[in-house]
Amino acid sequence: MAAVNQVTSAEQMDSVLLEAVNLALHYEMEHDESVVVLGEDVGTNGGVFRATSGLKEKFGFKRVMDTPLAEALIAGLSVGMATQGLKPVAEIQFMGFIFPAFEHLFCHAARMRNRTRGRMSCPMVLRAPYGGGIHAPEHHSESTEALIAHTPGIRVVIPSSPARAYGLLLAAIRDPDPVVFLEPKRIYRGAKQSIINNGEALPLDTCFTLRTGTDVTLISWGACIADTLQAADALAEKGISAEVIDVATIKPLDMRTMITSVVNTGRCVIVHEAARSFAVGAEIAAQVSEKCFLNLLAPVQRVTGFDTHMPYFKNEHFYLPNSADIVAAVEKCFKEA
Amino acid sequence: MAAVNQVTSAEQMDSVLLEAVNLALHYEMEHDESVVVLGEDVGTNGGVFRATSGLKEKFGFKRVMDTPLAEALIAGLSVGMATQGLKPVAEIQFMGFIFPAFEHLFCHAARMRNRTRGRMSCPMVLRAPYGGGIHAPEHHSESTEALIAHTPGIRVVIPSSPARAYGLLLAAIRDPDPVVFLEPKRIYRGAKQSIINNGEALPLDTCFTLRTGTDVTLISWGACIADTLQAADALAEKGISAEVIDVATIKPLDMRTMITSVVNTGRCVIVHEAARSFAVGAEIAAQVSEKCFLNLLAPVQRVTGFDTHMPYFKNEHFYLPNSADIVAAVEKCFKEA
Amino acid sequence: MKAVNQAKVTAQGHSPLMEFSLQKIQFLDEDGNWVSERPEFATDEWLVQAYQHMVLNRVFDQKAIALQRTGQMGTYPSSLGQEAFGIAIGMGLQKDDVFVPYYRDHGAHLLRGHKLSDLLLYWGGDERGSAHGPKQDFPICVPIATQITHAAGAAAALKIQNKNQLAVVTIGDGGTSKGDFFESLNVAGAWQLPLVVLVNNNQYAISVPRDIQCGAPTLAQKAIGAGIYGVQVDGNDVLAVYQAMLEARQRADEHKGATLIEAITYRLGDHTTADDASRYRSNDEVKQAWQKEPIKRLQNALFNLGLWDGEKEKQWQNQCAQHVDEVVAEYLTLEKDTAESMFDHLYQDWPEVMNEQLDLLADKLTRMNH
Amino acid sequence: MKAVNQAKVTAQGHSPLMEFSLQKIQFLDEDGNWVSERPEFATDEWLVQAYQHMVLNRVFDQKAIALQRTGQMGTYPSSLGQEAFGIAIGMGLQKDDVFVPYYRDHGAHLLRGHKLSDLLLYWGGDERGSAHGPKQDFPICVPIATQITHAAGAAAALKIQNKNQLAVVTIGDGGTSKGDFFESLNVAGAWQLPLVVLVNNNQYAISVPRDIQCGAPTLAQKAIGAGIYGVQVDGNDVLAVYQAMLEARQRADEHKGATLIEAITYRLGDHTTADDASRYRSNDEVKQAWQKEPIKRLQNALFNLGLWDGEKEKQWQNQCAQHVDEVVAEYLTLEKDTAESMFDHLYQDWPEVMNEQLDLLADKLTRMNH
Ligand SMILES: Cc1ncc(C[n+]2csc(CCOP(=O)(O)OP(=O)(O)O)c2C)c(N)n1
Ligand SMILES: Cc1ncc(C[n+]2csc(CCOP(=O)(O)OP(=O)(O)O)c2C)c(N)n1
Ligand SMILES: [Mg+2]
Ligand SMILES: [Mg+2]
Repeated sequence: MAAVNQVTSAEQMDSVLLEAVNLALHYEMEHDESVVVLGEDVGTNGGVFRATSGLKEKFGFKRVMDTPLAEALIAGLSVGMATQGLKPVAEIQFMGFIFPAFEHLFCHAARMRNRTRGRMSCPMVLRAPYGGGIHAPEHHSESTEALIAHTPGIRVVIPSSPARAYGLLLAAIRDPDPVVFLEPKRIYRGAKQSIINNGEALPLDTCFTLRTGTDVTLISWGACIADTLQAADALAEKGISAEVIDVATIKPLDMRTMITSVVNTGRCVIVHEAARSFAVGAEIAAQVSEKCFLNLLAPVQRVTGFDTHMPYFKNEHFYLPNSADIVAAVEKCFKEA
Repeated sequence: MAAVNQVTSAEQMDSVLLEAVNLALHYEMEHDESVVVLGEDVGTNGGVFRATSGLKEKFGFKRVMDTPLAEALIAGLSVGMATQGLKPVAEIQFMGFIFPAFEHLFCHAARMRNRTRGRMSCPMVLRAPYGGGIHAPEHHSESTEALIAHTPGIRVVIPSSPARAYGLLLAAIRDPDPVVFLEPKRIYRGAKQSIINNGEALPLDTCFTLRTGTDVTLISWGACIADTLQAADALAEKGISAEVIDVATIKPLDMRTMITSVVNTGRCVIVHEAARSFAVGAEIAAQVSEKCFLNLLAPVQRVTGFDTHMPYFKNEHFYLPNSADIVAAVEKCFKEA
Repeated sequence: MKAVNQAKVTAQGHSPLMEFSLQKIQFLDEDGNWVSERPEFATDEWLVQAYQHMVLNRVFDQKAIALQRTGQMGTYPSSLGQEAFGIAIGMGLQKDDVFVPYYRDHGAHLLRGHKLSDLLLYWGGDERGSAHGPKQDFPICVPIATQITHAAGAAAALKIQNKNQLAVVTIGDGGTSKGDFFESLNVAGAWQLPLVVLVNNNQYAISVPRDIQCGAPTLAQKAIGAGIYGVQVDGNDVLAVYQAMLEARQRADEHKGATLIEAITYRLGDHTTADDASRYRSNDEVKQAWQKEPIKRLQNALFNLGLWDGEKEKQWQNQCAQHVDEVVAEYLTLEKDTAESMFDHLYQDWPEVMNEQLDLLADKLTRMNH
Repeated sequence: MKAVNQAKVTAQGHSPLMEFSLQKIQFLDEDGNWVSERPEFATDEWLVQAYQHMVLNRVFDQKAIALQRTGQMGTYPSSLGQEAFGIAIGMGLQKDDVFVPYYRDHGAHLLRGHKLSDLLLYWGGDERGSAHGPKQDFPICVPIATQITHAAGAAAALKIQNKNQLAVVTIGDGGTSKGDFFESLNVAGAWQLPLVVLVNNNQYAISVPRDIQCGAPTLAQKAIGAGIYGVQVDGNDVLAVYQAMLEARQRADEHKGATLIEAITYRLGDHTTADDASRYRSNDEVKQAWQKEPIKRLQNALFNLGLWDGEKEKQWQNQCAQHVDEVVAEYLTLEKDTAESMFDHLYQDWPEVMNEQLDLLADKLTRMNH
């Protein structure tokens, strides 16, 4: 990661997702003095995944704060700072430990602007690595984005590639409202992508169509995008043309892009690793089913984790959706059509 | 409430929902020594709504515990007690204050049995008044059942009448796993119902069909059941025969009952007061749309709260679904068919 | 009160490690006599002002309760008996301090320049009640103890921005049991934050008495574990609360960190208008507490000093009543908020993808207007 | 260490309210010399046993790390240097006490009769690692500090059920910053619970040093705010930790409530096998800490007492290695858990309405077996 710390503006470089996060943090701290970073181990250690590596050395302990070990505190401090002219970017070390942050996130961050009729606001970002697949211990593989997405007044953003991580994190930090930014750690050190470090943000509230197709719409986000693209390749070989949509902003949902696609393809498969029921997939499926009622050639399918706890890592592959599961779901769409 | 405290077994009485809760607590504490009650103001004061009235007088402070003011504590103590042979029935004073309890609920109560392969379990109940409509202050009108329903290993139960409150609460306390029991406070002091105080529990994991019909299936729970039944009456006058299903156990969902109904009626409207997106209605809509794909005559409709914070009480009627909203949604089903 | 556990133990292997001491501040006793020398800040003018504010606070309180009782307002938490606490804070705050209140700080609100009608709006179920006030001050906080962490965050922001001000936060005795209280004191100690935490220890958290909240004899001693300075004050003595704030500011100015102030008060009224305190405490207890209430004792002191008399009292009471009547009129005549306001300020940049929500609301309004 | 803020202040209006004192327990200094008289419990047999357990603990630890390094196990938190803490607790526990561990208590687990292969299973990513052990003992707890509240609940259950036992819980120094820690100590004080909280203050929470966690000079003083007894012990001295537990039990037996024990240790290894401590602390610091480590000092004491020698050491090391090899063999040869196990024990009464989940899993397994 040493290279990352020496990057100068507009330099182009090949980065993995983790480095892209680090790059965006460097960029924005350099260009906006009000941005501060806080969390457990984010300072001297540069984060347990090294996402905040080099920040403390560069911007000092006043802007890069190792906090005591308390997630409610991290969220609450961020609310306090955000209302006073700072833009805190806080890290929750793993999404499995985010629950104590919920009261501050839901009761305050999400409501401060609404409650004060715009007098106060909470431009804060809560970053957290999320999801399974890295053989981590218990509580280190959760993907509970649905819990956050239900709450009004927040944005939930999940990148699926280095470039989107860079552009979306910049957008999240600049957004005047609270954003929960979930980083799929399974692809933290996945494929590299060329990134131009020019501070250009990507739009929030927008899906990204990664691949166009005519027979079925595959909708996913985060690490599952990789499996979904792989499935699309496999389907192509079988003569099925799949459109792949990366939702990216989970809250609020850009349904128009998804609906437009399904209107064209007539089939829809949603892929996520969170437990199946009451998850983000349900909302998308409900809306697609409603809005594409006359266009759907087959019922919307969901390929998801199971309604049980993420098993410890020896069995996590039994839980996580894979590309074969996606292909099977698509085939079901054709059988039932 | 004095009468409640003197009730003897198998006595029949007219009760409002709140009294039914109180009755069930009395019954079970009398018949099962391991049942204990804890929470803020549940002892001497008998709860801010009086749901635990008379318990401390009857069963003593060792079994009816006023706790310090801390919801994480209440949930965590319950986990500790539940693993050691007690059956804690804990009260969270309002659902708006439940967030600090989530870490214990999700990371421990919901997992203890699974994690220890059955060596330990968490037979605890977390009761909370929930929902709007009583002109309460900020944070006193939330209905975030979706957040809890997403988590595996828990049951979420919501009664919609005094009799179901009595029978379902007994079932919840006797259940060997954690149950979150949400009491719709809008109907706490609503219509009375005759209750036989004989300790008979109702089944969990089961919907209740409150009214049969042939043209449309109305699905709801909690306080919205009243509005839904009212809408069914209004629809009947218009010649539309509505089946009304009270979901009652939100997690896990008895989809079979709901699907069977929609297969018959061909139309489905789901009613809840929680914010629309990523709520329980989405899961039901997704499953109904999938499983009744060939039977649906119109897209599944949802009548819900908006994707914003429950407004303070002067405007809460603009937020809460009402029977006219339900009727309109049903009419839409007929127009689009 | 429980016995203090933290006494010396003489047992094998033990040796002394450290000692801590806790102090109390009081100037006026319950009859208005000076138990300590009159402090410098307490000029004649200061004393009269403090008294007048406290009376206005009480008059407002009575009116608010009356509005609730007559169905013109919602649930309201009275500050009866805790006027010295709120007023001392309001007087102790500087303009650019960040004030982070809980929900029973009507006295302090009054002095922060809030329109009192805004308070009525808030408790009347209208978000516009939190729309005004000093831009850095927080709105009323309902989820217990969460405000403490916001105040710590605000204090950290002041420190980061090199602003020489305080974040001042209030909390009830019940609130001191919640994790946020402790986490925030703890970080204030670790980061040496310019934070002042004032506990309104009014002996009850709704029905739960103080000794069920905590086994320690004082709440001030909770400062010790966080490594910050803690002190107990007579919360019915407006001078004592003010003195503690002065000292806290000095401590922060000297970069000596945060202060916890436990003010001993008594909640003379019900928890809120939705509560009936007679269910859980005796009339006798309340009667005794009335002996110590803050307004009478300061009035006595003023009488003794020749700064106040019956005539002035009558005039001031009238003025307060008149002012509050105006405030009420303003509250009652404000035009209704729109339904659409629920979406105003939800996000600064309205997500176009949410437009369906506006359509749904429009449909609903059409139905409602039929 | 920061200055103690809680010193006496002489200022207007102040009067003394209360005093607290804090003590420290130690028997053996870092060279194994007696700084306090040898306590009664520390018979020759006791001392040798404690030593042997600590050595076994360390041998196990080294093996576990080796397994992780060779890809045969997952992330593992070493207890290197903290053996006195874990072993003293294991020895201090009675059979029917409720033990509520965190994740670094391998020594205590060993003495609770857990199969060491279960520990490997757990850290090897297999739920069956928590399937055995005393039925009242809690499994390893990963979400920091939550275990403290469970222990308080267990202690309340013991009290309600009139059982004369203790709930004993461990936590790291980092864990003392989280709300659960405070809320639980607080309720233990309010309810006078038979709870013993042992803090393994190993100076780091991953990379975060102790003084960033808390501005107070000790963690033991966090007991004061909760009104329970707190004491600091040399956590590298197995006798000191054990003595503190003995006293805590006596206190609980006499219904004097809960005890907080801060044990000063040092985490000689990385936080876990996923960590590299050299990123955030100096070799010098670690070298110095090795001077105080618990095994060598007890070995010195045993040598001095003539209870141990080089030959015994060699034999015991061999025995430990052999035992641990057996344990590893057991771990490595256990047949794989089934995929379906993820639904076993999810609910005691399987909800029939969830049968679709089983079908979905069956389909997936069919695909995987292709
Ligand atoms: C997190 C949370 N839990 C519960 C409540 C409900 N509640 C409102 S006020 C109150 C008692 C607070 O007592 P205290 O902190 O002593 O303040 P006081 O009202 O006495 O001024 C409770 C339990 C709440 N508002 N927030
Ligand atoms: C609630 C929560 N937040 C964060 C983590 C990630 N985490 C695991 S161990 C650890 C540090 C704990 O330090 P300490 O309490 O001192 O115990 P030690 O590991 O030093 O024994 C952290 C932050 C966690 N497990 N749980
Ligand atoms: Mg109080
Ligand atoms: Mg540590």
